[in-house]
Amino acid sequence: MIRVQAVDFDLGDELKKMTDGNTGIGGLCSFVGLVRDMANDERISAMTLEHYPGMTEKALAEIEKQAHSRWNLDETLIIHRYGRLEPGEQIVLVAAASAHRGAAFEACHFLIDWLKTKAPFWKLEDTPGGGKWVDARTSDDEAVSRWNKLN
Amino acid sequence: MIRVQAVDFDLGDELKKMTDGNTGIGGLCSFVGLVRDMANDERISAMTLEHYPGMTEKALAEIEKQAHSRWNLDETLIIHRYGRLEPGEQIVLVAAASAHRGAAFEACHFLIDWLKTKAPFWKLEDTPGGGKWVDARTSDDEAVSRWNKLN
Amino acid sequence: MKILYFAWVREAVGKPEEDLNLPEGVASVSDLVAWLKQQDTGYETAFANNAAVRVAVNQEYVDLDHGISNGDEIAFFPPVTGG
Amino acid sequence: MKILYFAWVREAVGKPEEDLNLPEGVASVSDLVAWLKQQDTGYETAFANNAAVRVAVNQEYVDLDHGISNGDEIAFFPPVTGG
Repeated sequence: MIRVQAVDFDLGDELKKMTDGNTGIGGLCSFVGLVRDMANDERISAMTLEHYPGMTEKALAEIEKQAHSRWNLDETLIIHRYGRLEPGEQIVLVAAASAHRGAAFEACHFLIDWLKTKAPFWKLEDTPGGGKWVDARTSDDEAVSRWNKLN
Repeated sequence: MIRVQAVDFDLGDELKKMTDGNTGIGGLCSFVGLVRDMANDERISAMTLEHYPGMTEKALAEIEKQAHSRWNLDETLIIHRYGRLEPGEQIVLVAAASAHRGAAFEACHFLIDWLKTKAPFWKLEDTPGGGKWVDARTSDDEAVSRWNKLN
Repeated sequence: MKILYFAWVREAVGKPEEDLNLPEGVASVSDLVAWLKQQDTGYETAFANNAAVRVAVNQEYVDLDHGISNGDEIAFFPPVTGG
Repeated sequence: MKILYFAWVREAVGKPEEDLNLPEGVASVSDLVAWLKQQDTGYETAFANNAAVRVAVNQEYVDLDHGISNGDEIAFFPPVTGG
């Protein structure tokens, strides 16, 4: 399941819903991304996430589909927020449930790595020097490239 | 933090406590292990987890310490239950919070891989053919060996 | 066709979107970029370095040599930074 | 010294723990295993294959040649299967 929303989500509720009633699931791996108060040695007072409505949902659905084609998964979940977020707030949740822990871990890691390089979101950080668009990181490209090798 | 307990835990509450008030955390990775209703093509009606009180706590504390020595982590958590558990019930929770997602993912994966081969727990499965002690799996030894190479 | 701009590309261009009839002689994304740069300095700033801009046509990533036609939705934006 | 047994090792031995004075000539874990196997068939079953049994002395994993003394807590159990 994918969701793109401005409002916060309840981490416990979301994870619980993924496994409830499915006793074939042996492992649930999840990752939550949070707004940090610092970036590149500058204090961040808030962050605004812009996205491309329509394409965002298509990109996330494609990422989820890719995960299911690569691993044997019972459930996957991607929730990504947009709008203004303050330090400590949840930005994104990705999770994968499977009979086996290896698949759950790898799929979850894959979901966030792909999301970071494919899903059309952009972060604008409020710093003491004004608003700054976050630069894409080479390390994110490297992180996703290791999944391409597995194709 | 480590906890060994018979009672269930609230996944959402436990994860929330790890990040609350620490706005330096950028990522929280968690893994929950659940009782499956099947193993080796046999139906499992329940599972009983035996452990070695005293050594269990020492082993988990050592695993947590190892994780902190290998990655830059803000928080780690290991909760492992013992006693009788039914399909769908939570067995174990491991989680790692860090400024960066790579460290959170790797540390979380490390925690569960090490726990599976080092923490003194044993599973007895109730099957139609009676109680069966679960055999240690070669794949678990292989999973932990990749972390040894990183030493 | 509809053109969308996001993040600092949007700020440079000065608007989030615009409707346009396919200009004479424009057959690909790179043709469109070249044409836009002749219209206003905002586009010149936005497309000063093509390597810094990503393109989607009808919500799919494409290369600069991708062909375009009048009904298309074309989006320009920086490399993504969500997650 | 205190000896603990877990999981199927416990079931084979028939008790979860016992107190013992270090027997004459027993200096290592493997000495102790050999001595136990002479006492009762339950121990013979439990220790039929040493490779299938793990040992901890004072709650730390050790090898079979590890030395033991009277104050030690010694535990025998199968490879662990938690998580």
